[in-house]
Amino acid sequence: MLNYVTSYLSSNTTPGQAGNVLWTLIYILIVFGGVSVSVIAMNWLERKALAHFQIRLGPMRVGPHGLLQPIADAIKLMTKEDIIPAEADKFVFMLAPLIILCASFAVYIVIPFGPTHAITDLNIGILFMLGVSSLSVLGIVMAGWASNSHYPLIGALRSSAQMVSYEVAMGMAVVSAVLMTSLHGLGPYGVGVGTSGTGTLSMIGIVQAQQEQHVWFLFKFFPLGFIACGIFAIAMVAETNRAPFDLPEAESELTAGFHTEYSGLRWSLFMLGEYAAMMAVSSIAVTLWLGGWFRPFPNTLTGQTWDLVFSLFPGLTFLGLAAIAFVGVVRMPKHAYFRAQTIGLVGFGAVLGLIGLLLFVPPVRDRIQDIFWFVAKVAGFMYLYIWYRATFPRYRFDQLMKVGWKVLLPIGIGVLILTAILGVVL
Amino acid sequence: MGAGQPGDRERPIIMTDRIMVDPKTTDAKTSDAKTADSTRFLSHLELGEPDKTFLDTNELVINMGPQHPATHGVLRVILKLDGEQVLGTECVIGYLHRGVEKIAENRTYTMFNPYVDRMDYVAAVSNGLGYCEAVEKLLNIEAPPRAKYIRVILTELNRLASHQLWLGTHALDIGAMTPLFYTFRDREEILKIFEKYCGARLTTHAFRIGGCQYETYEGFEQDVIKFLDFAPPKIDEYEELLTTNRIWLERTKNVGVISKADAIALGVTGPVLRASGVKWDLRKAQPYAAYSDFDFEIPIGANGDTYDRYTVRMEEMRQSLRIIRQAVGRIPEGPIMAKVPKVMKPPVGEIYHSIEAPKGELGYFIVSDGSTQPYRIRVRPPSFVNLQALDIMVRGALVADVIAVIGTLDIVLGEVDR
Amino acid sequence: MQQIVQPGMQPVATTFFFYFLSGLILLSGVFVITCKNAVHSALALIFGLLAQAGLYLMLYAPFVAGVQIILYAGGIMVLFLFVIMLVNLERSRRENQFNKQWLVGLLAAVALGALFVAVYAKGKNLFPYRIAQPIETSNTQEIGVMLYGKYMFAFEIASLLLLVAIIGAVVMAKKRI
Amino acid sequence: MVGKLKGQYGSGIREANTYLGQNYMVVEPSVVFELLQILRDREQFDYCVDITAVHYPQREKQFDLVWILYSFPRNERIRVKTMIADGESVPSAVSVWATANWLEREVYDMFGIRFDGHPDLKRILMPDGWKGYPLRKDYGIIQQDQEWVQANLGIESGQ
Repeated sequence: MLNYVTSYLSSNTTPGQAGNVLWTLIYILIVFGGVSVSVIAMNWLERKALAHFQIRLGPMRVGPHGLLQPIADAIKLMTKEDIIPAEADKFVFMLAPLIILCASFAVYIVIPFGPTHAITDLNIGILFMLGVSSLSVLGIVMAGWASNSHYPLIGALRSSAQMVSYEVAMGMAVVSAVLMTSLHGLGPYGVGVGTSGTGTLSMIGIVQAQQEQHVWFLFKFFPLGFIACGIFAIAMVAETNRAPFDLPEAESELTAGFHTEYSGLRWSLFMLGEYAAMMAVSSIAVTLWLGGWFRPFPNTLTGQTWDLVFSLFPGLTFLGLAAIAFVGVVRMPKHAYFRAQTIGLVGFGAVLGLIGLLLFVPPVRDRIQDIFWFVAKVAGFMYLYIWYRATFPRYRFDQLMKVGWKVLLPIGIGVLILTAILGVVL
Repeated sequence: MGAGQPGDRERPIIMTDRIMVDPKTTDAKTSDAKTADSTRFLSHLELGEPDKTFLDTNELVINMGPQHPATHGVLRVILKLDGEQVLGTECVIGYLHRGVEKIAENRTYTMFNPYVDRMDYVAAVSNGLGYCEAVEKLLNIEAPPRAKYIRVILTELNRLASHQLWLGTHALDIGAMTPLFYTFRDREEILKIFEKYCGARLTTHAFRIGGCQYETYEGFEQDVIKFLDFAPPKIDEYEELLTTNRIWLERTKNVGVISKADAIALGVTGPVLRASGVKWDLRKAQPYAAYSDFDFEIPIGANGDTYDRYTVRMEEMRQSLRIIRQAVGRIPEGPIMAKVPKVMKPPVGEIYHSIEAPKGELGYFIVSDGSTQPYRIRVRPPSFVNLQALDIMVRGALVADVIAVIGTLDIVLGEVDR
Repeated sequence: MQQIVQPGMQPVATTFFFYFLSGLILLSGVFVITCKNAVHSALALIFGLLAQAGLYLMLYAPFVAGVQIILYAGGIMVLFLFVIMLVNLERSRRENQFNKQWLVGLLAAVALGALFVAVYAKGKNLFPYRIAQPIETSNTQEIGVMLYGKYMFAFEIASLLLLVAIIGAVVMAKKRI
Repeated sequence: MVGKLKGQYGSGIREANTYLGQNYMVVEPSVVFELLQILRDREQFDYCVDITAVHYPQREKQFDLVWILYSFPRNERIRVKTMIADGESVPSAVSVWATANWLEREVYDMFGIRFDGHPDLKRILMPDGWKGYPLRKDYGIIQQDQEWVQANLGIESGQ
């Protein structure tokens, strides 16, 4: 039995592939919990970052610097009255948020946080991801229809039309990345090394192809990979219904779009699903174009020293966060009223610092490094999401469709064809 | 409303009785002015048949408001849609009707003064200025020059505040959140000056008939000058966020176009009229207060679309700053109150006086019967008249454009409904 | 237990999943025809299609399963729902769902069942004892090679046909081109 | 200008005067529509600022109906006044200035003056079923349509 447990740890594959049910379950729990926690953290970060974009403070009252605000919100949402409109189709109404949640969480099955840190590695990983994420349209359509009200219906129609059309552009970008796995040419700028690889749809395979070719696909065939990544980055914002493509939820037009009639827990499931989907698509972008779990410059800055330097990053990051927390402690008003908050912030900083120190321990360091770089890259995309939201006005629906079909799709097809040509010629 | 209306599985939509669908064939008049044939332009929904195809869609009637985040208050717009395209609109107003004109008939001239602040509550100072000047005219007195300068400064500050509020909410309607907070931050500085001057921030009641009640506080000029240095970079900041933003351009260019002829026929005033290319501003055309002393430009637009109205208002903010800068440097010394009888009994007669409020021409028509109370006060509200242009501006546009156009008209429901 | 290193998912509880998925397909099939509300029928159909994708996975055909999810569940059925939601369901709900030809229906069902049984009994030898296990890892590549190699012509004709259908739909739906 | 118009209409224009520097003329209801049209077309009063009314219950012709016009080219304002009795109606100016639409509706809403040929004459600020015309002098300041309030708001009094 113990052997069964430890056998996986010494293997170099994902628990799903190893057929190790126990570790698969553990990984599922870790990923599910991790995603949920990151959604909470993301919620806080978004509110804080957005607030600072907008010269506000954001949440400040619940906990030091509002750190406990998401938890307070979660409790509020869970205890809120759950209203189902009398005219609604109750079964579909209740099913819709669950479908969205399932669809956005199922994508995490194939996301590789590291060469061994994935629930499983499907042979059709990227195809699976596209398919499952397209299922969330279903939840939105169901929610809009089941509410039996005008605004949700229009929101649902907009949303499904939007998601279906941007999926096409997204697919084109993804296909050009998949194509790159099998093309060993170097492109006009000669970045990376040429190897003869066979194409793969597996997420881990795609990252390994980037490793073999010594190049992030972002820089392969130089402008092409970049453009494809750009198309994906735009399409994924539209796909997750976020600003500036947040038409389904355009509050100034459709109050709250497809989830107008939802409240309490069900509404929070929508939000959970939305943020999980945001992180899922960002992870896919990272996997396809930004070298997945690899640290920056794995090929140019090689050698033991550099390995050590880069392996210190996770711990240093957490120590930095702890330092920020302690700066916050120092800047806290010295007043009895803030004592509890100050102590809380000290505790938070201490926890962060301890995690940071723990990350310096070599065995942990080596295991956690991949996950750290992966998450850091995803965090970059998440910051982009917030940035977009603070900066852009909202597109109008016809303009959105125009961008999707007349701009992104032709460019996507062009990039795909050029990639194929370059791959064959070079 | 035939069968197959989306979302209409169980019950009919309320308020369909208000829509009068008249299958009148719309004549293809290629005149520039949609209002030229007045029978075509009606406030109720007089609609031709939509283009028929065999995949015909049903029309959808949607009720926007009175509780809707983008209608700036309790405005209700009934939209008749074909898909997302607007076939026609009908505004239902009056939810905020308080009978201001009736109240006026039962108050003395002095007592009515604070009431006018409650009409356009984001530009209360302008309302007060218009009322005080109208009554002064009726009494045939004139405010002393010092009072006039103070009035100009405060009114222009208020214009700035009103435009900032407009910009924030308008941008928010179009989906840009951030400008709202920026404009509120800067509007706060203006409100601080108001508060220091008269104790109130929103409904200021700053002026009295015959001049001003309060002398400027110590440091008033410095505060205003400080604000004058503070504001221009902030206005640049708003422009940086929006003016060249591609999405903003797409959302506002050629949206809600109103031609010069239509604008005049519909009596639209203020920035909306100027954006259509009519260079008309009451401050220049019929100068009141001390406006003839100052040097400023009237910004105009060319196309009369939402973007032009945006640029016109942005430029107006700069021009306001220019006026304030000229005024604050040379506030004359002297009294701030003219000799006004304790009991105001204007001679029998009537007067119409109007000023350029931030939203357009704000007029007061006062009839006096020689008593202490006005016999009749009629307010000519700019928002009310401008709102009438909504229908002509949004026909054929999309739902999202309706939001943009309501925002760009800059209506305040307190003034529309009075 | 020795270390498992070779790639490829080891099947877990195959029989259970087979009957589970088959039951799900049958159940949703029944719901598709018995639900009074067309939207419910469509949802049931989607679940049936998803369960079918699961069966494809069990047959080591992940590519087909993925395509099934993307195209049928994610694409076609969403469009179906679109249309169903916009039509009036009132009338269809009031109508009697099944017409009165119980006898014919029953006969047809029995005949079909008998046919299945007969084919199974007669051709038992035709079925292989157990299916050949295709290599899961290269399944998708195999499909690609086949589509662009052996069946290139048929594939291209099919795509041409679809193109014609798309153009036809656009021409019919659009007022002005 | 007034002389010219007077020559055309003679007794139709009863009075043309200036008070506190503001021009106004009082005309007969019968010629008012024609006059408004001529003012717009020939005298370039292209902008109808306001339409309003004043109620004088003691007079035989109870209402003063006032059009305030402005001319962009001349930068000049003029008030056209006419007196009508209760129940009398005047032709609508919607075909002259589109803006008259809501303004006339408001006059109808507040005074009960009907405009002939108005495309959609109904209440604008008050609720549709309201009884009484609030800005008439015989309408008290706290008076309200009890029936409507009870039926639609479900309360005894809105005050």
